[in-house]
Amino acid sequence: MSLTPSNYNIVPLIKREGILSVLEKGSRIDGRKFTDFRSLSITQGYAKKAEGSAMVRLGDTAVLAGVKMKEDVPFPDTPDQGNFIVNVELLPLAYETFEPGPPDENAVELSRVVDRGLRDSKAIDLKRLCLVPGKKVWTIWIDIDVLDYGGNVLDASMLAAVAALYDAFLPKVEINGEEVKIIKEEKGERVPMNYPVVSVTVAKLDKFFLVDPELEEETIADTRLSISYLEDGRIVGIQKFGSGTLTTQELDAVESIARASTSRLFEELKKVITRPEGGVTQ
Amino acid sequence: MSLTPSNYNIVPLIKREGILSVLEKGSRIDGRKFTDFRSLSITQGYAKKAEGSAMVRLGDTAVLAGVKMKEDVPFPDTPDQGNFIVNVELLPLAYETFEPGPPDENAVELSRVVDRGLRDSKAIDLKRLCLVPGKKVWTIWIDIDVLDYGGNVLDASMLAAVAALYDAFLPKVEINGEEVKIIKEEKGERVPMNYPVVSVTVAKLDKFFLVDPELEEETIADTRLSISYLEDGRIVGIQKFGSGTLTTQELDAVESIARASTSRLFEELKKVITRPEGGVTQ
Amino acid sequence: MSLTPSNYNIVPLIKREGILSVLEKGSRIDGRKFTDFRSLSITQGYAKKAEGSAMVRLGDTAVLAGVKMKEDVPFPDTPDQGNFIVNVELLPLAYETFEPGPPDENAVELSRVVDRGLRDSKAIDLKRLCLVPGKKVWTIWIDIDVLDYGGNVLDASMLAAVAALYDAFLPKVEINGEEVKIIKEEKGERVPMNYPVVSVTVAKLDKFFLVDPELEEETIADTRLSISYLEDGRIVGIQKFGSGTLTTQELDAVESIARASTSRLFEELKKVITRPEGGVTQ
Amino acid sequence: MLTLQVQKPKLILEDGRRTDGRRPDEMRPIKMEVGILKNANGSAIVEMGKTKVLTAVYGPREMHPRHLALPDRAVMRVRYHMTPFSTDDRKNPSLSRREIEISKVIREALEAAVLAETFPRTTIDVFSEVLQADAGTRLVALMSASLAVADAGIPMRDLIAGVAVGKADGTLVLDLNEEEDMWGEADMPIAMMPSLSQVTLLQLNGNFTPEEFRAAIQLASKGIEELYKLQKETLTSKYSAYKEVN
Amino acid sequence: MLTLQVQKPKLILEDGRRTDGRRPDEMRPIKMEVGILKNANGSAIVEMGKTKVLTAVYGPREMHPRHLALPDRAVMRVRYHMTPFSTDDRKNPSLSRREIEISKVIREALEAAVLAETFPRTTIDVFSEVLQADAGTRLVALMSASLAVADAGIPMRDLIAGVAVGKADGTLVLDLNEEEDMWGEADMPIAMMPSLSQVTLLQLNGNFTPEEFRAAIQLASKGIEELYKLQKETLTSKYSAYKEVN
Amino acid sequence: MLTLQVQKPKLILEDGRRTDGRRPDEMRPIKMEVGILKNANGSAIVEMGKTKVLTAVYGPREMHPRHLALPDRAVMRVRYHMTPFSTDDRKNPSLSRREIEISKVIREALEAAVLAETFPRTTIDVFSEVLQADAGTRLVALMSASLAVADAGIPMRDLIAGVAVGKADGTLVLDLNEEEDMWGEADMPIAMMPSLSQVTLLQLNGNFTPEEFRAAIQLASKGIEELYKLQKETLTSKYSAYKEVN
Repeated sequence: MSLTPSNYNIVPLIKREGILSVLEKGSRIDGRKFTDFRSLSITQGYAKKAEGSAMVRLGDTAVLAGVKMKEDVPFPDTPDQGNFIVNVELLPLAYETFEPGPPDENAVELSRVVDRGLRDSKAIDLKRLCLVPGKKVWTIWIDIDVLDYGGNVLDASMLAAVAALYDAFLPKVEINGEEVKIIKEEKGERVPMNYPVVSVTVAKLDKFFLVDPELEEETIADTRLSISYLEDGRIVGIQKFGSGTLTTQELDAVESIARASTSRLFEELKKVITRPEGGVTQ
Repeated sequence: MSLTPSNYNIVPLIKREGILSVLEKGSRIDGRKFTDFRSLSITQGYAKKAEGSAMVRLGDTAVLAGVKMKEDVPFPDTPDQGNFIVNVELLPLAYETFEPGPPDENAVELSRVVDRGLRDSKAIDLKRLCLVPGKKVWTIWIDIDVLDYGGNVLDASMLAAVAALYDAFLPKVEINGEEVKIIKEEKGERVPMNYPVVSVTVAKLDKFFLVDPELEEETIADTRLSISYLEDGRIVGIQKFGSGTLTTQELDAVESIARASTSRLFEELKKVITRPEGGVTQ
Repeated sequence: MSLTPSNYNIVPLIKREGILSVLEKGSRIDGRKFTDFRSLSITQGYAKKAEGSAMVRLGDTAVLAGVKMKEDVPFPDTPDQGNFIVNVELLPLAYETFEPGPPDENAVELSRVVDRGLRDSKAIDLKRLCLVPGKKVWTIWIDIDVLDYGGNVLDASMLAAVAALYDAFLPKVEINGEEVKIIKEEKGERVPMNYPVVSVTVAKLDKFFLVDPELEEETIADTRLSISYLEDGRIVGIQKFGSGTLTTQELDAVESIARASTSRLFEELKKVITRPEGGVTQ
Repeated sequence: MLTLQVQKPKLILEDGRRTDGRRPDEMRPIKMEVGILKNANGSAIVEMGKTKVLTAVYGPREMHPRHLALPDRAVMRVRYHMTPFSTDDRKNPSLSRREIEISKVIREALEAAVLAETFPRTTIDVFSEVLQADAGTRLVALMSASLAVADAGIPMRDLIAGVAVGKADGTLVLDLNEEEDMWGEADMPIAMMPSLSQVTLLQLNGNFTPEEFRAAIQLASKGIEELYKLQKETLTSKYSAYKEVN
Repeated sequence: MLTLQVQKPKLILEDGRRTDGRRPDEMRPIKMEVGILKNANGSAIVEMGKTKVLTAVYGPREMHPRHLALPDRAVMRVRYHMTPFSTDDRKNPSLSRREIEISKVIREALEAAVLAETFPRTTIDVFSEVLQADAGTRLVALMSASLAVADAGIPMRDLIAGVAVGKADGTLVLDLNEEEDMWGEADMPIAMMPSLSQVTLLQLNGNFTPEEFRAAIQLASKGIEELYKLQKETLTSKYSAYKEVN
Repeated sequence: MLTLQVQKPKLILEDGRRTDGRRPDEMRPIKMEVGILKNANGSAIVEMGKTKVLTAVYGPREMHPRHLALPDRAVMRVRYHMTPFSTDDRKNPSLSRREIEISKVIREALEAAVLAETFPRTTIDVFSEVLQADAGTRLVALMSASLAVADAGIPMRDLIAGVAVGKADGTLVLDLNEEEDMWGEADMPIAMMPSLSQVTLLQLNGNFTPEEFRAAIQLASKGIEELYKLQKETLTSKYSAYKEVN
């Protein structure tokens, strides 16, 4: 059951007015332009026990993604595809109101939006995770730990997921017919990625559209729209968050604003994921 | 752990007196005779995605049953029998105090009483749900959704379960030795039913015995006795509900009253379950 | 998440002073010497449906352990060993603040301390629980029900576990290569025990060290140290309970005191576990 | 061909006796004891054949959380639970649907007897632990619970005694054993407040003709009288023993 | 070699029609009814093709536990749930992650419409049960929820109507069927308060070019107008019927 | 014949060194940092070899629900949790029995050090997340927790430092690595408030003679002194750094 939240991270009305009065002057409380992302760092290989990992810091937000895999059986309706599971945890470390326990609806929603962005875009090639059709496939888990909750966790999570997947190797396998021998200790192929995906979130606050909202902006926003893109401009996922509304004209505007931000993110991603053997989109 | 309920659907004392004073005059608050069931409608095939279904309306009570099945392995101690699982849900739609969540003790009790009535009476022929002895059987689920909670949910649930089972077909199977091929898209045989079962509930309220209690009667009843019958008069299940008591003489009386009501229920059931190829008990 | 307990079984300060003033005189509230265990009785075979069982009464504490087993597959990293699971339940029967539900952190801790004492000491021979290496092994469960919570439940649980294991027989098996036939109705070999283990708990209360604390002593103790021993004096497990502290000199002292108590416990155990065919340590 | 398949055994032998040698109207050996736990306010253990159930009662005591308390009576909280080693195959310790249902029918049966209105705003907790399960556990649990409540000094209208009547190879049998429970044609547990002639628990699975149903109730009543007598003796001897000591 | 493998079917046929015979901009047959449950304060059932969802509304009513109540508005509690027999394979009745997400997006969409500030310190409970799932369940649930809220007499800014637009074999299609949902290239559910021209729910999986995205919104808007008209008629006919009776 | 079977490796090599080249009394490389999270009131990350644990502290702050607050002290709420990718095989994110036990022993160890009586009716929340698990996680977690509490400005009797002593091929070894943890004969984690010479955490699995037990404590004490020194430097440098900036 989904409940109206108790405004857990409520910003006093006076703060809202303060933020708005700054916006009226064409700037944001941290000095950014409306269309700017915050400072961004992406560090691959941060978690050494993961088969691939990436720490992403986006302003005050910190997110750590790790990839694990295991041999598994395919689902009956996708006998020639691997399994792919995204799990976002809003850890109690990350924010003062977060409690330990199973993922709440916010964490579940984040997991599912990241999952769809990576799956339906075909960014990850699930067919190449099949070992023996109908019998044996890889299950890939990507676990995303939110460590510091400073706004726009979704875009940071998508960056971390993509960077961690590009960092990851499958174990070595030797296949003889239906016999599969897994040599855990040795690295095999990379996790098969076709291309990166980025997500851009735009908050609507009164008449303003703010890219990459930080926590206070996010808290007082009327609604947020998160759009996932490929580098060629195709939209591969959308999620509207929050109970505010938008007109169809505003949807147009937000999509254009979001698309304009993608080049910066692809650039930052490519600094870490470009591979010697031929680049990210091979 | 079972707790004394917080009289969630408490009827004010004054209402109790009102109901009793009507009963003293030989009638019930809705005008029925003590031994009358309320209006009853049974609609098979209401839920199109189920392999069999039935909607039952009994006065203000509405109950929807659906049948699903899947290939399974038998339990070790019944290698030549299919599995049969009854699950009653008191959905939060149905009554103001019902909350979402796993079935509470009332729902569990209803499930188990319906299950025993169908299983121990041999109304459903579990042996004919065996595909390959010791290896492969059908699991039949009958899920019963209580949609409107207007009293005497048990008798309505039993009617819905029986009508849904008589409505249901197994998928087509081709068996070659231990090889079982299931053709999900095609209808196979009917779910093997030997005969219908009905449940009759009698509420004891002061010195009165009321067949098919509606919600207010049920709420103020001292106790209820639900008896399941075959058409030949055999008793195939009993459950006493509530913390009131009965003498053995009262048990005699209640059983006679309940048995007298069964013919109406079998008649109504047979209107929908009689099959062209030979009637309900073939 | 672990919380500071709400001092559920708090002893008023005045009681603490009372207990301390008795200790100052060299005795305990129940008249025992500091190094004395309470009266102890061990009854094997108390629970007739278990494959082995033992009821232990230690002062006002009552604990019942039962052994069950089933055929199982080994864990991949221990292909030639049986599985062994200890589960302590602090039943709501046992104490006024105990609630029904899954084991809390105290029950989990007790389970794990008993498990380590029996497993890491090699008291139970897990290799002899292997039927077909890599394929089939025994899983042994030892369930420990705390029935009356009167202090020092750990030492009582360890005694009950050991006595129950020595009481237990595996079902008869006939092995032909990888074919294993289990004849449940017939007793086979004993559960393979190498030797008994005992646990001795010493409570630190102000400057006093009290062996086998009863409930009130335990409640006001600063900390408790539980040490498990083999008969030859080897230490096979330690757990410090509670948030008090000890110096390394005090650790020395406590270990010596604890070790001195073991002979009494081994004696009591051997009264019940000595076997005609050669004694406990064969 | 399938060796897994188990055959129904003969339940009534040539001499009219049952598989365990009893006559159809004969109950299994019974033992009862009260006051065996130290911490509980009341406790009892009852054995009937190889079925053994221990019950502890706490209360009347303050209800937590408060909003579940009732203004006019004590809330009864009842748990029927089987210990993992009480059954042939180990039982998972978490509550099964069967245990949930039985906890409810035992609670309702007890509420008929306990004078809960004497203790408004409190709770009376009844925890039954099945130590050995061998047919009839709900009735043995209910009898031990009623003794434990009495042992706790909580006023009752009457004690509760109960027994199952079944049908085995067409014969009505009193106090089913496990084979009759599994292979018989009917199993009807029934419990009463004997001195008030009131039925507090009644269930049936299997099948009875209306005539068999009535005969089964008569047969049960005989057994219940015996059990009730024993319950009263158990309580009396404990308290007379106390008197001697004091 | 593997017979398990399922081939993507052709979704747009030679004649430009879809697998179920519809034109790309044609919706499935729709039925709506309100006030069909007795106990609920409001209720509605909506069918769209073979998708069928029943919603009950309780409230505004007192919030339990109290500390979750909000001083300035009603809390909305929304559950989207699929009955076990609503899907091809039986669905486990416990809430899946998918149901948790959909409950949230439906709640947020409803909150945009319901005048919750009219009822501070209360709760408005919306329970949707999917009886048949065949594509579009979240939108059918949302429409039935908005009708049920209206039927409960709770004031709203506007009703909510919604439909999915997808892409099948490169063609934009309105109101996906299950085959298009499974095999199509995109699925974008969108819901609006039509008379206010406000979007209350928007999701997309699959892929659209920016141009397709804009065209899809236009296509959806047309469908939404139709659905909205039907919703209003459904409510009017119920209440005019009432008037005649009175 | 069975290739699954894994052989115990030699743990102490010819030259008296361990499998990772350390001497028996040598600890793994250690790194510590405090104040690395923005939202938490205090935070610290500690690495010891390939084990890495991050801890955040929130509080002292109001306790919810209120009735769990204590009138004379802060309640400490401690969670030790392993992230799913911290282990060789993915760890299920729900709390295991092992994590439940370790959370408890860490809480008790911290309670010995934290002056909880300074903040009655509040809660101090300590959340440790194991990012890499490679032996010694509970002690690394406890050290990072004690640093994070200090970083939050909560007064303590002393910091807590801890290390495991084990027995490998009969030799006492300090700060076990994963191979020694799996194949060694004993593993004794011990933690102390070093300047007070008080042991706050002590566990043992495996076996020690009484003499080995005493020697192991001596060996641990040496390691603990080193760790403690580093902890103090970590805190000092952070706060002296602050001073320079101001």
